[in-house]
Amino acid sequence: MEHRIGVFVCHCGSNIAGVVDVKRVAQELAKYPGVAYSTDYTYMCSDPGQNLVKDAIKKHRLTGVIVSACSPTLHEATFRRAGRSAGLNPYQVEMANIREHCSWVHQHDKEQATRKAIRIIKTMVEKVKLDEALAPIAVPLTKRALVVGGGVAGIQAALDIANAGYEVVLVEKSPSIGGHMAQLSETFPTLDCSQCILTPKMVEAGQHPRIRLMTYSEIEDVSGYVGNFKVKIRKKSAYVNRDVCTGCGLCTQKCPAKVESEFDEGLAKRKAIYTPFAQAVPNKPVLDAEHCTYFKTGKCGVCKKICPVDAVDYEMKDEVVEEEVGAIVVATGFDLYPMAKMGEYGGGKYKDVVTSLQFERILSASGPTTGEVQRPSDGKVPKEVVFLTCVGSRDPEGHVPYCSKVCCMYLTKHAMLYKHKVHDGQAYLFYMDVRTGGKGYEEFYQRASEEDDVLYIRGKVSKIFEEDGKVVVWGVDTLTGKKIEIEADMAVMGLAMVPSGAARELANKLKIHTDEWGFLSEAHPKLRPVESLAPGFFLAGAAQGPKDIPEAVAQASGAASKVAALFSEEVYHREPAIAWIDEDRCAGCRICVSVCPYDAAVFDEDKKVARIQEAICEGCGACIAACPSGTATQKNLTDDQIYNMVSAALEE
Amino acid sequence: MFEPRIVCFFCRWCTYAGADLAGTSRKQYPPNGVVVRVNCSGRVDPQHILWAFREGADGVLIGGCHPHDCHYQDGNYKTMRRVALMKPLLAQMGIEPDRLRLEWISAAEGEKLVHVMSEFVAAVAKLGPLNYGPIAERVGGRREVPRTAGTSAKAPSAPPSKRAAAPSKKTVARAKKAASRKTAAKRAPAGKPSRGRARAAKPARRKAAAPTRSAKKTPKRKR
Amino acid sequence: MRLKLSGELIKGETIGRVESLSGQDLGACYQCGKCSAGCPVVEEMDIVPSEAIRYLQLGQPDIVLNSKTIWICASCLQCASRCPKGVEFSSICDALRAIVLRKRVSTPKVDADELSRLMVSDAPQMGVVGALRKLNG
Amino acid sequence: MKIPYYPGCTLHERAKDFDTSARECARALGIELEELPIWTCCGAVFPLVTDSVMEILAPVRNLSYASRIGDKVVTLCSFCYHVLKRANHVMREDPEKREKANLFLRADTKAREAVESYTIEDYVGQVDVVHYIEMLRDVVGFDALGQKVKNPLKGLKVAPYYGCMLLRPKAEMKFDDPEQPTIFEDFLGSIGCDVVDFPMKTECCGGFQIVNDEELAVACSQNVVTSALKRGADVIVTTCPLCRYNLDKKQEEMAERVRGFRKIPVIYFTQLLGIALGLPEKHLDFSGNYVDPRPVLAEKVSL
Repeated sequence: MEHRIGVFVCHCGSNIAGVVDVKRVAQELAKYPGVAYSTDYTYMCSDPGQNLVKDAIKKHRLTGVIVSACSPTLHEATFRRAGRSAGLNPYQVEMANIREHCSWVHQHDKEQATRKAIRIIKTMVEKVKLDEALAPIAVPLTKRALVVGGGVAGIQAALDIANAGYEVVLVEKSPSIGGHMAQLSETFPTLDCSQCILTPKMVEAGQHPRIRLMTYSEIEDVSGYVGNFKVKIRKKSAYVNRDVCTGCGLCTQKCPAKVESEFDEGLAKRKAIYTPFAQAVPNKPVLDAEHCTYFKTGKCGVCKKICPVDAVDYEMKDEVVEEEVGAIVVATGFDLYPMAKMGEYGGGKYKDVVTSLQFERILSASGPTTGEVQRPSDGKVPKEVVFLTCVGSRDPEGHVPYCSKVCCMYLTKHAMLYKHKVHDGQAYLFYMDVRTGGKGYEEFYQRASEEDDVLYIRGKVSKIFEEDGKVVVWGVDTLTGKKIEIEADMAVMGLAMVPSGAARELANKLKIHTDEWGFLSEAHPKLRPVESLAPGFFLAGAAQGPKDIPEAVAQASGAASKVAALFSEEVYHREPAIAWIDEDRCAGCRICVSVCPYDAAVFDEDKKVARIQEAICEGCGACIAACPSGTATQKNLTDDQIYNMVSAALEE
Repeated sequence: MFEPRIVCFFCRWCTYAGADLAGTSRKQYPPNGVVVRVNCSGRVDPQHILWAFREGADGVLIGGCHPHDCHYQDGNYKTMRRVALMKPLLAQMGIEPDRLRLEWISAAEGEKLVHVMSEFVAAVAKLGPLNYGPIAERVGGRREVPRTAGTSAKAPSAPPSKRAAAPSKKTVARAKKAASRKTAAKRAPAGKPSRGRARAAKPARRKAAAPTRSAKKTPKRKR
Repeated sequence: MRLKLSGELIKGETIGRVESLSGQDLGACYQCGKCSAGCPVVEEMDIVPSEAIRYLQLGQPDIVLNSKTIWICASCLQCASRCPKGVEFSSICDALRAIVLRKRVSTPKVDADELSRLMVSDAPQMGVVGALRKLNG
Repeated sequence: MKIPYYPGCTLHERAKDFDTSARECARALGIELEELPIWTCCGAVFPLVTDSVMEILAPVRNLSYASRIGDKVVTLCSFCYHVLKRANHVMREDPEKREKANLFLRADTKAREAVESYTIEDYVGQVDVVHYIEMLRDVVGFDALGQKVKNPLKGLKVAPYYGCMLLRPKAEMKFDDPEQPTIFEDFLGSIGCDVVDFPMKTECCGGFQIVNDEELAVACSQNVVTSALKRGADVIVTTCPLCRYNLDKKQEEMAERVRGFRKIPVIYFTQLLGIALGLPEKHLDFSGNYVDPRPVLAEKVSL
């Protein structure tokens, strides 16, 4: 094929022309094989400049265009649009960077700069010669999103996506949305009541016409790719027809079985047929068959008998439904590091050594003590309470190495709230560093020691044990170098945040990456913090790493806006300059499969060859460099193009 | 004075952008290198490097993202291993290994780019022109039309896909395979190709021995 | 009380010796003090374990070598067992004692007269052997 | 069944009662503890400095002797168990020290020649070091042990004291959870005792510091004893002669230090096992106890 390349050398005012002899460059290039037209112009990016390109394409029937100007990051898109409007495939328009990479950095040697500019342009001419006409890969788009996890991050993401006009399926494994935030008493640093600010959001999510709430449900399987996921969701049998149920609560009242309440962190009982808490959304009960007298013994059946609308159905089975979605937001949240692993603090065997979430329930007005601070063992008001930070966190040797980020703040809040309720009490807070990075956080911390007389002790606690009805704490004050012994009434553990138990399993099902602790990995730690590396998956909340409520909400909104941006097009367009494998030449060694960071290279078991999944490939080129037979190649950056570019770069 | 010719393979996300930054900050460096932009330094094939030397490059500079910052997760680690394997191969061929350099230059490191570029040009200049003729004899490749200044209208030499006597294809293939093997070996069980990849090249948990004091240290008994 | 610091002191020879003899990385200690908090004999120590490590980090080995602390440690390993960073103060203590004892200048910690009294009494052999090995070198 | 047995010096001398009761209990359970034909002191403490080779030769030599008659060696004393197990760990994990230690072993022919059918074989950690209580759990089985109890100890409140050496360091000892161990409790439960959980069960008794700084060690021991008493224990059991000495004999000093100090017997776990198995008192030998356990034992269970 005859190459008819057009070269347009930009003066960029004097930015280029002041150093590079643009006339000479244009003349030199005119002589280069395959160049059909070469000229220079003051400002290529101006309208007349762009028209110059458009006219030349038509007039000289150009097969490729090189605009020799600034960095492609600035105007590649501009000139590709111009090319397209003149009937040239946009992927046959390339930029030669003779400003940032030449005139600006070689200002003192005009001759060398001019020669380098010529080499740079020739290099790009060689590239464009073999550039094929490409079209962005259009992937059909199902404009529905799945949000996994109904904590504050999941709720926020679902609301934002729904308010942007798209349908959302919100899946939550427990009977109600709300997550851990629903359990909290008050929130730092403003001390507003957690439920007061969360409940309206829960209700909004529950009633939103575009949000389909699926509580008591779990993700069974996910297949497909961005824009086209098929998700199997297991709706666990609630043994209550929740469409019929009016939520009157009679069944719960009459149920004789008592079970430790998950919502109250084991500090109170719930029934076998229950709604987890008063403001639950949906506010309809589920029946916990494992603890139900009827299921255990075949006798009872009180709930069925009493139900005025006959909603209780002991025959109900799990149901698996399939949903089609285009994007998935994973917001599976966190769990506390298990207390059982903290042997030196009793490993959970001392009732008055409580977890931070238990203490939230103790402080909460809706909690088992209606907000009275009472210790679990005997209900006495504790007069000396010890708070421990870094329980499991920052402990690479025995537990987790990372900082859980929120414990300093919520323990400070705990100590403060405790003092607000027990004025004559003493709060001790053991810390290694008080980390208060956040708006208003440092002030909050200072208030705790100044106004609420919380005693901060710098050092770690080595042992906690019960003696004579007291919780004895052996700590240290490293500032004085003294071992500290406190005979406390109660101790609160700021346990590390770990990804929720289900999250790791789910990540495996979704085939998205996690770090070694099970937190979901973001696509880029700085620049793509709410996306997974796998296209179509977005991350929100503590599933991605320990974070507090504002951060989780911000991340959720970020993820939602990513989803909305994805859905804003009719189809999903992907960069077409991706890898491609010639089936006829592939030896089936599968090296490409092993090096692909996205699992885009797959092995076709029938044909015994590797294949690149267009919808997934990001075009990094790892498979191409690794392919031993040279079969894998990159569209518009083939090995041949690179060879020719290298040769041209070395021309003199 | 000898002006070496350098081919630079820069990844578009970090080093290419770093070079852009050097430009916008008007930093000055020698004009010896021409950049070939690749998506990822992991796209750079040993054959590209050898081709550059064959075509008259006196030095090859590869620029990639810093460890942990690869836009594509771990392409830079692949490059790191390839370059490590390339160096002895170059030495065997009679090409000074220092003519090949890999640098991590982020998009924010315009200053570093200038420094690396200047320093590399000086280092290659000191090595002198790469005399590829005898090497071509030895490895079975042959330099085609000798290029002289002013004959720029010449079409580039035959693309390597057609080349009969490329830089010892076998040798290259070996290096390539070795690099891939190494990459493949890093991934643990075959059934789970992608898990934990980001970790594969993570530095060891305990900090590496500090130069002064720890040099005397015996390894920690626990391990 | 004032300590004058310098890179030379911090990288000092004795510090290096403590690290190599104990096999511990002093830099790994982030001074949480859990070792001191759980030490059963800390009451009799003039400087607590975490402080001892701190002095070593600050390049002041003499303060620690001359302390009572290193002779008080009973090698119960509680500090090492609970250290979040895997630093074994018990090993550092052994190293510090070794540095003192190998100079062979100080008088033995357990004196012979005392020993004979114990031998005729009913102390288990292991206690006597243990004390002699740990404290007299 | 014969199992190689390393008694260690203290059990041959001051803790003869521990040795005798252990052997008699084993016999009653159908196990013969076969004492190593030759053995030496293990060195009592494990060296924590990195350049120690000489200090591990004694335990390695004993392990090498054991390797000649079996693939495991049972021991009782916590210190012996600790030192043998950690020396074994070094021989398995540290090639440099293994090589050096074997150079010494090869030179050490004289003692070996005294033993019949001696062959030179490098010691590379072939032997597993097993604690007697692990033997009860893994060879006899706690359930089977329960079946053999003739004299159930129901009503006897026993506080199990672990001390330090069995549990720490966790990675090398692999004996039990260093913070919340349960093997003792499981054992005591199987022979019918009421187990008293007390928070000081893994705290130090003062150890060898009793020789250097008696007051310090007594304070440590007193902390342990007091804690067990507060929890209502009738008797403390231990597996270490030094712990026994510090906790039992030093109650004399504790009584001087604290007005109204109540004494509590401290016995070896094998003595208690003997009672459960219905062994005659002479096999259990309570003569070495400072606080005589017989009154409380007689009161709570039949002796």
